Amino acid sequence: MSKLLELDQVTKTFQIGGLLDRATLQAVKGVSFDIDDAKAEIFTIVGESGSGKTTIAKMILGNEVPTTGTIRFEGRDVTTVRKRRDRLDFMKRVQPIFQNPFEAFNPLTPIDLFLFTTAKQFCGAKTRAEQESQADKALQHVGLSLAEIKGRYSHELSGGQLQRIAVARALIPEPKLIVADEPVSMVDASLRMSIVNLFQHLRDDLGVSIIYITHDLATAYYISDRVIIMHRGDVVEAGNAQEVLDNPKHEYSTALKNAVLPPDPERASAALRHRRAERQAERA
Amino acid sequence: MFKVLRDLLRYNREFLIGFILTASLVIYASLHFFSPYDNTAIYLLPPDMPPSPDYWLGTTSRGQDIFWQISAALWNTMTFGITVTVISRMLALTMGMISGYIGGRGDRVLMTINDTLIALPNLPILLLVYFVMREQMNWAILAVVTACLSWNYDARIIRSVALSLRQREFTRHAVYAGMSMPQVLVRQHMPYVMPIVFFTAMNNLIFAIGIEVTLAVLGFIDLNRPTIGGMINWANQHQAIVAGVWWWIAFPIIAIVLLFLGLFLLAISINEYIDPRSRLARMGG
Amino acid sequence: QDFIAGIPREEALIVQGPEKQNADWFNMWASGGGASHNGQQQLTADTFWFINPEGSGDSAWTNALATERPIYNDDFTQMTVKLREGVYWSDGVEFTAEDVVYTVETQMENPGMGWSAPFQVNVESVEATDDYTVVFNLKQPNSRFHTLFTVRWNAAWIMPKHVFEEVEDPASFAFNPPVSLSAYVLNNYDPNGQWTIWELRDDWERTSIGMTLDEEPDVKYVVYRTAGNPDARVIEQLNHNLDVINDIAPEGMFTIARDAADTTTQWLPGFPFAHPDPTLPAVILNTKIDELSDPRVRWALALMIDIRSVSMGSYRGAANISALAVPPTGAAIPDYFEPMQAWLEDFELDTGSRTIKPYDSTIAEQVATLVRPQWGDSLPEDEDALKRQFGFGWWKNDPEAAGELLESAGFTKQNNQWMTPDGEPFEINLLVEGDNIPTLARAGGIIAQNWSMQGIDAEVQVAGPVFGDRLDVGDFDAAIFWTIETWGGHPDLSFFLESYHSDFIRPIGESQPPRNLQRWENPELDEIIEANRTVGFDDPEVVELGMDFLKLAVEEMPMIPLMAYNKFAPFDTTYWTGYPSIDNPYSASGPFWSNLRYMIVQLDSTEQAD
Amino acid sequence: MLTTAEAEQRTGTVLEVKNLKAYYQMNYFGVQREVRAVDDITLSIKRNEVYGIAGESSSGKSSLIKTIAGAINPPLRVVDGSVKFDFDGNFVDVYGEPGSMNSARWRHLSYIMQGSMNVLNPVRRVKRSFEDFAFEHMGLSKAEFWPRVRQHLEKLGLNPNVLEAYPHQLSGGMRQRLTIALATVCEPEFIIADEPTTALDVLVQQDVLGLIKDVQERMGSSIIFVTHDMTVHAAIADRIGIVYAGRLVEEGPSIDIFRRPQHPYTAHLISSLPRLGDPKRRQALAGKPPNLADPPPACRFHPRCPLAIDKCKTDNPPLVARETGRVACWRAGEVEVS
Amino acid sequence: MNGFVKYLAERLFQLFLVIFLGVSLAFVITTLSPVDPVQVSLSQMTSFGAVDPRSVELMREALEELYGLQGTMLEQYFNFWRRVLTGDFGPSLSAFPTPVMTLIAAAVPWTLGLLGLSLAMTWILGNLLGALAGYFRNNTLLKLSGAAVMALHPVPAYITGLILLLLFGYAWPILPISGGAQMNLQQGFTLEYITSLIRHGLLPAMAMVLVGIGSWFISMRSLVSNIVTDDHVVYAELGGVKSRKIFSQYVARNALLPQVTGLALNLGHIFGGTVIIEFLFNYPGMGRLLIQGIYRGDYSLVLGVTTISIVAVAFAAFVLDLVYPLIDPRVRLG
Ligand SMILES: Nc1ncnc2c1ncn2[C@@H]1O[C@H](COP(=O)(O)OP(=O)(O)OP(=O)(O)O)[C@@H](O)[C@H]1O
Ligand SMILES: Nc1ncnc2c1ncn2[C@@H]1O[C@H](COP(=O)(O)OP(=O)(O)OP(=O)(O)O)[C@@H](O)[C@H]1O
Ligand SMILES: [Mg+2]
Ligand SMILES: [Mg+2]
Repeated sequence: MSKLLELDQVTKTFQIGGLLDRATLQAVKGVSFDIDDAKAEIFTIVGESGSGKTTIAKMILGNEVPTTGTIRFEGRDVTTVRKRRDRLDFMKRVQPIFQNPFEAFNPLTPIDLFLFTTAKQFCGAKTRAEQESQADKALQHVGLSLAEIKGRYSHELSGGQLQRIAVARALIPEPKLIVADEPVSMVDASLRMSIVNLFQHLRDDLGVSIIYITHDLATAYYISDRVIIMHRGDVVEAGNAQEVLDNPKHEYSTALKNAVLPPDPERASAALRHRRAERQAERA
Repeated sequence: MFKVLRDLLRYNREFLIGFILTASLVIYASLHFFSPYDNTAIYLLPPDMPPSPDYWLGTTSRGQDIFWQISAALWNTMTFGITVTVISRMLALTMGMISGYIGGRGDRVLMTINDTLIALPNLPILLLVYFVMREQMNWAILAVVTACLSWNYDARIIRSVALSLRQREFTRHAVYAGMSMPQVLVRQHMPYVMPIVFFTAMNNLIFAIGIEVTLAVLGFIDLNRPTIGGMINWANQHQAIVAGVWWWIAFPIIAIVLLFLGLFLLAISINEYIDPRSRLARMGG
Repeated sequence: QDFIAGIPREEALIVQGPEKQNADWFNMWASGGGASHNGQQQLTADTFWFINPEGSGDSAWTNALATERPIYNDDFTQMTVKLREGVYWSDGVEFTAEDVVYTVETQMENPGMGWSAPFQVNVESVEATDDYTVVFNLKQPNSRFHTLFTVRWNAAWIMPKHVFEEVEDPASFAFNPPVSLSAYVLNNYDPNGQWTIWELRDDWERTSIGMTLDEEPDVKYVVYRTAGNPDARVIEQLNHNLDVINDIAPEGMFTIARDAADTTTQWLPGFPFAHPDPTLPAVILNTKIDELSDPRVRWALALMIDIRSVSMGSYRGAANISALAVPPTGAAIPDYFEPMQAWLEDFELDTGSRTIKPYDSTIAEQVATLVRPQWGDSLPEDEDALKRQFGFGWWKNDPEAAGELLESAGFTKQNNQWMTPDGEPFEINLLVEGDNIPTLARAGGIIAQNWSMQGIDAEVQVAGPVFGDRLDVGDFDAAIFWTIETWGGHPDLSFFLESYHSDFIRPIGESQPPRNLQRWENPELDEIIEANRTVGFDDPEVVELGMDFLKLAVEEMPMIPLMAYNKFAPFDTTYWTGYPSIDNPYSASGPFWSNLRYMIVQLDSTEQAD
Repeated sequence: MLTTAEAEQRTGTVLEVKNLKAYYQMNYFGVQREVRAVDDITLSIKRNEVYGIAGESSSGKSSLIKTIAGAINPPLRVVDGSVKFDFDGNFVDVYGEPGSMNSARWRHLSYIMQGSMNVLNPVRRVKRSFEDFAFEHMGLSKAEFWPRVRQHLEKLGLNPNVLEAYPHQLSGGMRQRLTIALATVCEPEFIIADEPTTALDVLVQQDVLGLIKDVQERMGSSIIFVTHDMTVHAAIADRIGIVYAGRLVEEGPSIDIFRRPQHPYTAHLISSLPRLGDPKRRQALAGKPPNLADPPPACRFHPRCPLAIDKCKTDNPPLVARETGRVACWRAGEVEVS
Repeated sequence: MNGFVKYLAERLFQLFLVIFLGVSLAFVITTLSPVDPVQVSLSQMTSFGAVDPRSVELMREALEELYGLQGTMLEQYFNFWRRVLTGDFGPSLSAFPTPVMTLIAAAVPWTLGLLGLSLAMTWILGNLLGALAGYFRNNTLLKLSGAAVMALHPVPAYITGLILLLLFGYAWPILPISGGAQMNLQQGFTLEYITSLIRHGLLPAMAMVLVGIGSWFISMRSLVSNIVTDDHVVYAELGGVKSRKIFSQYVARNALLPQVTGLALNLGHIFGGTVIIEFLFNYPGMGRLLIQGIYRGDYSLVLGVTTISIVAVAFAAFVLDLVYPLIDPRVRLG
């Protein structure tokens, strides 16, 4: 079975520090995983802040070059994709979704520009009409229509709509893989659901694989097929999402799971009290 | 476009004042096409006449009507200044945005060129170029050279904004939407740097006029073309200030101060109009 | 606080000076060292003779280090000079003929030193037959050899042998502090070259100038200082911080005359105030350019000029107009201008269709009429005096005749635009220097306007620093500059005339040696020059040859003489009086002239008068 | 510092918000807009109480809290209503006389802004910020002040060494915690916090919440805070107010809000929360969020409300008191939690 | 390689590249100048005297040899670099044979002293006023001074200087209008000399400040008005931080950072940008020297001054980049 995406012992080291005190920081330490070509899945990366999640996403997208190890997309090392034509080819198959829907669209340009250029560049839609039909088709997938958003600016739309449009845009080239880095962290509970539901729809109905990066274990549990848990650059646990989250093995994964507050006042405040007591004890 | 102008005029007092000032100066300057006297002709009128109903702004020691002289001078100086400004803004904009956007090695190369030009002392280079070109040197070439010497600092400012824009999510998004570099720069980044462009344009205009005057004072100027610098040069040759012919210097200066203020008001109010923040607020972002 | 630290204002004469970049350098004989006017040459250098550019006849000639005029042998191959006894260098060493011999020989051995070239060209050998006699043996006959040692502005100054023979390379020796051969000696200077202070020698009597004085000069210190642009100079004089200034615009002069009449004086008591230098600004026509090679065209250009407007435009009427190719000053007035009036009046010009008499001798009155409304009472009524101030006459403004001349030269007029015989529009670029010589730039503006009103495509070009170069290589159509300078105090024209010989003419593109920048070539001219070489300096025939030249220049019109180079050089009388003026022209009237020393020792302090 | 017993004794109302209306009134080049971000809100907060505000994105939560904090700048203007504090007899009428707020700031009232990771001056060391913000208000000598600050940081589990750092040298979580330390060092009676935990990972988030709770309990302060993360409300809020389109639509003890929501919007909000271990499909709210510049008439929720009846489209339901709280809905009580 | 060392190496390389390119460019332009120094010297020597054309020819040859102007441009170019590397710009052609270095050395203290100081003053005043005006938007006094600065801004330097000269040199003559210090005063650290320096420096300094203040003012004001809406400023206001402190430490300080860069890059104006002022007040600085050099075709001098100017500016930018992390803690090198 061929692989859609393969990460093979990928590490990334950054130079940090000021004028005189320099150091290196291993943001990602030998991460390996792969996603299958045949069966679309939602692959979730969770982990603490600064554990290297975004860095991995950037490396997959070709925005950062791994220090060691290789990342292959459909068998080709992504670092070798440099020429504009190749990049376009690559981007046709791999598309990102960004964290903040309000930031992802330039507030000063109409939203549809993003859709139309995507259609033009990746699907060879030359005329405005072709572009419009492509865009509309993609928008239908996310429950919107072009008529609703044509000529509008990002502030004229809600966060949920924007995030859906972002997804729709990513769908226009009919990619195999979508890399979504914290796509829901900035939005309210209801919007959050609408987006993760959409992901499920993409996977099930369109066969798009999704790398879903998040802090929110609840949604991770809710939609993912597989999950890896990261801690300080290392993958500490990996496997079927529900299995891992139901039954974490690694110390950190357990801590993470326990830190998730339940949506119920009594249990939540109890959990918090417990945590505080623990911390107090630690400090003492 | 027309609507924008109307809105600005109607709702922004600064724009209105700036517009009136600038427009009247432009009209005044274009009046020189209908001047009753030949602009380069001298001793047609009694010299050294103070402002009076006959000669509104007085006459020069060369027997020229200052009102009409300024009219032509303003036109030429404005043409020069605006040419410089437009060319140098275009240079600054492209270089700054490209440099900031591509980053890395390309940025370093461009900034090295930029720094080299910054390090060159303007005036001596201009004078030298002036000598080298000699007859071929006309105001248009002078404008180009001046422009080449005056875009670099502003390019740096634009670059720093471009550098931060490069990190914005929408830039990356645009790249993944398949936009090419020019598209990203023009469609995505330009609206953010335009205020800087307008703003620096003012200083640049002043700089250009200053260069023109400086060259004139040092005597490097085409005496046949009335300009503000040229008027100062002539006034200077006639020791106008010491001789008490103050109106020969004062009125051209007032004219450029007014021109500057007018353009400045226009720039800040247009800036307010196109500034991302206020624009967002207006649109309701 | 004293204006100058440590120096009482009332003992010092403050003179406008130049900016001297290499302030530590006092070697006037090295390349680039001489011809400066920071006072060293004016106050400490000395040589055989001086000619006062303002004087005429014998009164203009001064024997300085020499006791008498040059003594030539019959064929002008040897010149003997008798030197004064009892002249001492400021360091106490006596000046002798050995110094002279050393001066000449050293410079001949060191190419690049100031007078090296002329010595090499002329001098076969030089010897001191005794301490006070020098004999020059020349390579070829030269009746004007003595002019190398005759100061109008500058000349071969004598070097102190006892100082220079000690140093290895006289060309790279700074000569600091300088030893003086005249009445003043260096007191102090600014390392930035902005001022130099000279003080009266204790043994001032042991100098050529000191010997002629009856009493000690009042001026103890002479301060040469830079004082910025013309406006600043005017202000400094109004503030009594600058006694002698120069090169201000007419308007600046008028301001001083208006605001500070009580504390200033100048060459002329009233309008036009100016002092005419023996220099002749003219419209130089590049005779090697096809269109301008025809005298008819050059005459046409002259007749298109309205000289009154030029006078008004350049000097506000304060110009001293000249139709002759010699500056209307000093000896030229009695020797040339007055005698030649009749000839000028009768001069006839063939326009091709008729003959006209272009001379107009009423110009002085016409200009006076123009300026009388402003300066009325200060203008003389007397016609002679007027002529001396405003000029004897000029050419009538006669566009009609000019047109006829052009047509006869093959030009045609189409739509009010003159076309050359080749069918091109007749274009003239009139080159002016610009800021350093502003009055002439102003004149250029008017003349170009005169021409364009008559249908010539004329434009003024300001050349600035490249003015000299462009004149030199002939890169101009017409230019306003002087190619004629004279002694002023002597009718001999060899000062410039020698260089007009056709032997020296270079093609356009190559450097033309100074003076004949119009590259005027004429067999008759060569004859005059050659004749002049063989007559003695003081021979009356000199004046006749001079007149021949002037007539030829009128007929040929290689340059269109405009006027004397009038300079406005007001003096402040707050501390000093007794300045030279037209009524008492005992010395030149400007801070640059080397014979300014004769003025300085004559000045009276106002303090003592009280 | 108060003892726990004393702290618990503090009762009575600290904050009274009455009929507060705060609009963004804009007039740019002829485009006039009025965004009714806070539309007739009345609420009060007692001493020692933690009050959470929840609601959709852009429903006006930040605006409300800014208005309460007296931190409004044009174009946001208070159109009507009042905000009054009572700090142990120190009455402050925020929109009464101008400047009345100044004396209370930081000493009695502190504010943790949205995006508070970025509120520290990037070019000053952290300790300078403490000095600038707190030194003046605490009336201590330098010698007493720094130990107090260090002590405070330690109590909050922060290493006092961070005082020497520049903000950019610290992680986001660290900065967030520092801002909280900064906001509480003067032991104010009232703390206003806007999204204090957004963008933190769950572990850090828990710590920060613990911290806030610590401070609140130790000092007996009242807190009003905003977040769209319902689990945070569950963890620390005593009472919760639900804002929809600029209006308070429901308010009540947190237990009631979660277990027995009265308003359909609240009910939806609660039911859409995914739970770990429960993969049941959850629905998002249909329809578009209302445009506050042109809100729907009457009940603003009616276009999206599954229970909407005709009355909802014509009459605005008042916020009426129920047994435990208040709700503004014609069909309150008919709501069921799925 | 250690990141900092690498950065330093790269930055140094860039520094030398900038200097190399700049100086080469200046060399080319200068050598193309049609002003012929030999010609200038010759006309200076011959303009007032009787001259024999034969001797002029002779003199011309001698001078060309003396000035070392023979050889192709390329040879001269290499020669030039060889000399520059040893810190020697050769003899000045207009003040032959004084070395260019001596001339520059005489002018530099004045330039650095007065012109450097007034540049600093301009910068401080412009920024201070700009920052105040940007922060305290409603203060009438600041509004007025802002208007005054704005109105002065477009007035050409020459005019500003001339008006000052007339005001304080003539109408109310309290200040000297020419030169760098009182004439004939012993240079040294005496009260008298320093007072004299200050008195003489006052007018040109004032002129320069008035001329230069505008652009700093305008840019600072706009920087500040952007910064006041930044979170940390808003927060400090909410935190009841005293407004003086907010102004100085939260607003002005942050807005100043780009202006520091501006200052470093403006150093070049010391050499040449102030020509007009030096010209007017007859001040013995570098700008004057430069103009003289240009007028007289003194390549050596022009190149000397330009080279120093280029080196100074490039070096200032370099040093600034290195120390920038000290001013702005956010910046990391490498
Ligand atoms: N360009 C960079 N230079 C230096 N360090 C970097 C760079 N990018 C990331 N890092 C560091 O690498 C580590 C991993 O960062 P990354 O953004 O991948 O974390 P993350 O898991 O996405 O965290 P978060 O949940 O906060 O988004 C962090 O410590 C970060 O500070
Ligand atoms: N400066 C402003 N000018 C104009 N309108 C604004 C401004 N700030 C906010 N708004 C509008 O006011 C409304 C309420 O915004 P607010 O920030 O209070 O919402 P919020 O509930 O805090 O949202 P979030 O959950 O995204 O923080 C929004 O519609 C917003 O568009
Ligand atoms: Mg991340
Ligand atoms: Mg908010």
